[in-house]
Amino acid sequence: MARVVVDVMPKPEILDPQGKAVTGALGRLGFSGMAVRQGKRFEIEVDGEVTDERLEQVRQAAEMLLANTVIESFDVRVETPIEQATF
Amino acid sequence: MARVVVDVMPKPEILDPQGKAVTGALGRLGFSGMAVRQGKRFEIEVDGEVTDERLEQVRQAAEMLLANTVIESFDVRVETPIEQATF
Amino acid sequence: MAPRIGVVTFPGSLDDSDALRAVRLAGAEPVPLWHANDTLDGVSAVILPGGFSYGDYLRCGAISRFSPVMDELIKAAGAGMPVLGICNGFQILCEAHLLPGALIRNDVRTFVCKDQAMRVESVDTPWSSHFEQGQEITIVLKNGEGGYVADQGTLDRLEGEGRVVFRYLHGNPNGSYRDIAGISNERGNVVGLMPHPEHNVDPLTGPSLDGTAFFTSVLDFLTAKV
Amino acid sequence: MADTVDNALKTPDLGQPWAELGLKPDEYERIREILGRRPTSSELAMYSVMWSEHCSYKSSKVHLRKFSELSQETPIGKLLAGIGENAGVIDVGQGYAVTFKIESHNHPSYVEPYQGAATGVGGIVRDILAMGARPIGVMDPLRFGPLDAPDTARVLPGVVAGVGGYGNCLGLPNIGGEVVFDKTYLGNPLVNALCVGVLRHEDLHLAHATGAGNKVILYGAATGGDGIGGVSVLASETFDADGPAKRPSVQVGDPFMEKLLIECTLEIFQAGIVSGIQDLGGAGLSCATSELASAGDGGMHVDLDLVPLRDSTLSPEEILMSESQERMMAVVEPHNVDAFMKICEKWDVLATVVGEVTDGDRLLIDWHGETVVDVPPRTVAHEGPVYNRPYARPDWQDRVQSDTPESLARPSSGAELAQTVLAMVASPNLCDKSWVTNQYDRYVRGNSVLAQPEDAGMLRIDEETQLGVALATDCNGRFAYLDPYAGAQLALAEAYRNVAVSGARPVAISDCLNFGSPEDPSVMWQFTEAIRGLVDGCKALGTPVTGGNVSFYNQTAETAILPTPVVGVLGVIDDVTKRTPIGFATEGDEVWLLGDTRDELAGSAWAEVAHDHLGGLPPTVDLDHEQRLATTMITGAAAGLWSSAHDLADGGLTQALVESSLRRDVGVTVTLPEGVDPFVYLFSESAGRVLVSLPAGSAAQLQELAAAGQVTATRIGVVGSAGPDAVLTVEDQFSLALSEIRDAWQAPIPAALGV
Ligand SMILES: Nc1ncnc2c1ncn2[C@@H]1O[C@H](COP(=O)(O)OP(=O)(O)O)[C@@H](O)[C@H]1O
Ligand SMILES: [Mg+2]
Repeated sequence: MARVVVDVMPKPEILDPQGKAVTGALGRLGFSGMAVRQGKRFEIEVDGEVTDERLEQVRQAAEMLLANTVIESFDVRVETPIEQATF
Repeated sequence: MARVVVDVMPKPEILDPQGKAVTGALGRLGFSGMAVRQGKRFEIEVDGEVTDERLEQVRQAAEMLLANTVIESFDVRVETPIEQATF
Repeated sequence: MAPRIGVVTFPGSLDDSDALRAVRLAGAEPVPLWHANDTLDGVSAVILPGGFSYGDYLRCGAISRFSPVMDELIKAAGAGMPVLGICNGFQILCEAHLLPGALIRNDVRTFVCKDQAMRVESVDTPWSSHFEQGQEITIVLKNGEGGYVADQGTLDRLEGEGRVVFRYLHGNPNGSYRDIAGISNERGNVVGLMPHPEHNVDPLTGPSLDGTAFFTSVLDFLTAKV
Repeated sequence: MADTVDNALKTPDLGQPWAELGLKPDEYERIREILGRRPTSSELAMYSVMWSEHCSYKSSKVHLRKFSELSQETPIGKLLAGIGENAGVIDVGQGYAVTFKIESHNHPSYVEPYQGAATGVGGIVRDILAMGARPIGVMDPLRFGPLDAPDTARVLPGVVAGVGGYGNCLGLPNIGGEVVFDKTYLGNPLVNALCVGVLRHEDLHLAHATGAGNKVILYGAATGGDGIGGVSVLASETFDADGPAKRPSVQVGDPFMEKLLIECTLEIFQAGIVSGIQDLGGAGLSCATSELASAGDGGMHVDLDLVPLRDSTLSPEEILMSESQERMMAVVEPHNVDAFMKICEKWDVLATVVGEVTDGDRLLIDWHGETVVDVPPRTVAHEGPVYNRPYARPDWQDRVQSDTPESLARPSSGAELAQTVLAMVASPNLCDKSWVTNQYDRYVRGNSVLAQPEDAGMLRIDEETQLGVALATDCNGRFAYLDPYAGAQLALAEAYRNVAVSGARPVAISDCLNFGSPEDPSVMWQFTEAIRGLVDGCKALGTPVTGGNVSFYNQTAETAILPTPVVGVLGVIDDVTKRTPIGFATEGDEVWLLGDTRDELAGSAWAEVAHDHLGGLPPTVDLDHEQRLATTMITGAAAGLWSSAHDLADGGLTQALVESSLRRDVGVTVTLPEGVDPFVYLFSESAGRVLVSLPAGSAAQLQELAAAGQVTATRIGVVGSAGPDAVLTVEDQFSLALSEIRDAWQAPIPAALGV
């Protein structure tokens, strides 16, 4: 079983109220000079091996469902299992 | 200016209703054998250079604000600028 | 015979019974439709009601948009059938690309339930013809993701073609671009808006009766056609 | 390897972690006695959780019994189900019945405010659903630490978002609640949730498993390791070192799943294919299986291997104790199983036959082909330990009661009174709560006739006949601190009055008793006094207690919360179009005050805001008067007499005037009666009072009604003009622009939460 990650981010020209709020909150907490945009991360456990074909399927799934390409862009990549719960 | 990415995921033992719903929808759309967990991705533009100290700050910010460590784990890393809008 | 107007129930639809009631009070025949059936049951107009279909998980409307009934709806809308998307229904219509743009999280980042003032900007749709151009109305607004966004080109085109149907007044409740509360497609038969006209048809339970005209408008449209 | 019954017989002396599971030595001994051997670890898990305070009510049982001894008759008929069922059921006529209940989810909401509150709503909704009712509304009495405390900024927004996030997604209108601040709630926020549901008489379902051979079906979400932090001691006993260690104590709610569960369950009821049903809440499968079996006429056999799991590493102990949300258990006759499954399929709800009802009287649970539980179910579900905990009136009670507010400096001039009004409306407990309530959908389902900020929430039940119900929840913990007996009665009286003021007849109550540690005799005394107060109160008012909830251990170190017996009163109204709203409506309407005003300022909002003072004796309660006042309000409403009516509570007359004025920005001019002390008249919190307005010329009708009810009625003013220039005037004292009052009233919560 392998893991494919799909990152979905709001397009730069689209309002990102959550990112804006987080940026503001960080400032108030004393973390200065950080500008945040907030998107989504999907971790997909894919049955079987991640062939090019399989990856193409994930790409299609992202295009069709995981991202709304009117307002979001996405990125698909295979991830070598990182450890969960790093902290 | 550099980009730090914070990935926040529901802890594995915690119910992820969103991921569950997405998994179901993918199945109905004919994308079989994919199990999805849904988390958040924060892209942080950090002013100045990303020193160890700066990274530690981001880590603190993640712990304090970006992740709810009761139910989520997170991961901080520096990203070499990828291209926006890959697709 | 009174025109038959369908209301689709998706898993997680909440205001379907209200929409059916509003249709009935307006004098049309309400027809419940089920998302998993690939038929519109011969209705002459369809309402996609409010709610949290599929829990609003992933993105509002993103999963419902692929329900079997939607294929039929997309065809019918293309052929000119009046379609109204209310709140979650509006989100579904955008996800299905029957309407341009998208709805994102409110800029206030909380769910907002309030009696919202808005202006009727277009009476040239089957869902708004009973209003006066420029009329100020009050309609219940309740959602967490009601911020309407689209690129500048799309917004300019919507404005230019008179397709902004409703606009918020006295303060923008959710960060919608250009205070947009509702829009239509090019032909005008498909209308989506965030506020809930179906909650404004009964003096006992709603803050106004301003929702009634949505349903009598379409009833007239359908009756005239027959 | 699981610990089987065989194994338990073979290893009678194996040490077991009963203490870590919260059992007392004698409790563990009793389990051994009941079973005639040591329990298996699965049995130990079941007993420990079912005998916990939360599930067994072991400290409160002896006192709660007094509720069951009350007459089970409401003013409009018999209870169809009372205490002991998931929720009480009241016949409201026309073939309809209504069920409602309050529960607490306090501790989880402190740990994880959003999910704690969300799952609190989810839990109470399933209780109502399990009675066969469609849930039709929720309410949320909430209590937090000081508004300006940093932790309140963490807890409050999370709790509110959780209540809204879950309830809104279920499509249940939120029709009222409370938001109260006090320093004792800082480490112990109270998140109580009420749900009300409606059913036809014939749809009433009780939780019992009858009929040998009937199938036991578990349906809804798959079972995960939620909320079983505690049993990990068992897991670590039975698993290798590398076995599952991490089990979340936090449960995450899936409101979408619950919405499906509701629609699916209602369709199942409609089809008439279920003979018993139970929701899974605290203690999960342990509770559902033992309670269903115990209430039935046979035994039950369950195969744990059939339980669908979210996490395949769960041990049988953990499966039994998991508190995964959004699950239900049904008992279904074999020939109905297919139909049952079909409906579940339609709603995309996972359903699995996990066992069956058996002859005999044992609850048998298997795992991997071996028996891990073999118990008499009653001993798990109903025959838990019962404590007669010591209680004693605290030695500080006299001191507190003799520290009366008489010596506190009082405003005397008109200017000082005006300043006091502004300070009061801008205090956390009296300020505008719409930052909270605007996050709740109060319109969904289209039957909300009244909702916050009205005195009571009111829901239409039948569109044709206009039959409806009204609900209010209340508790003034400050009063309960000064005198828990009177305080509980004041809570009851206030909720009762709020319902009557809306035009509905109060018929029954549910309560949520939030207290500190029962191991502290002072707290236990407060608790027993509160129950005594409620029992006597309910006797006087003729309203049975239909059910409720006890939450103990709301305590930070030595400091307990203010005793907080929250009371929810249900009322019935034949014609909801006759309901009375709180807002002044028409210029020129006469304004009257019903009831008597005494110098009663102990525990008042004024004493808190102006002097941070809490001492003395709370206002007197006169339940006979409350009943007559209620009749006056209901009769007046039915006759269409009132333009508006608003009960007087925290903040007294001024607060009521302010709220009635601000509702629709309509001014008012008040002329104080001859000879009264303006300050006392304006700020006293004497109970049993209502502010009404009525069309000019109907005074005679009011006076007749009041005379019949022996209720004092005093004309105190006239409704003023509406609009941006509206003013609230107390003649000879002060005049304040409503806009100025509104600004002060609206500011505090948004300001404190930085939004
Ligand atoms: N958490 C809450 N959720 C819903 N409604 C609330 C909440 N808190 C307060 N309210 C509503 O706000 C109004 C004012 O509350 P309160 O001052 O406690 O009323 P009263 O004193 O008349 O009981 C009531 O309608 C009440 O139901
Ligand atoms: Mg109150």
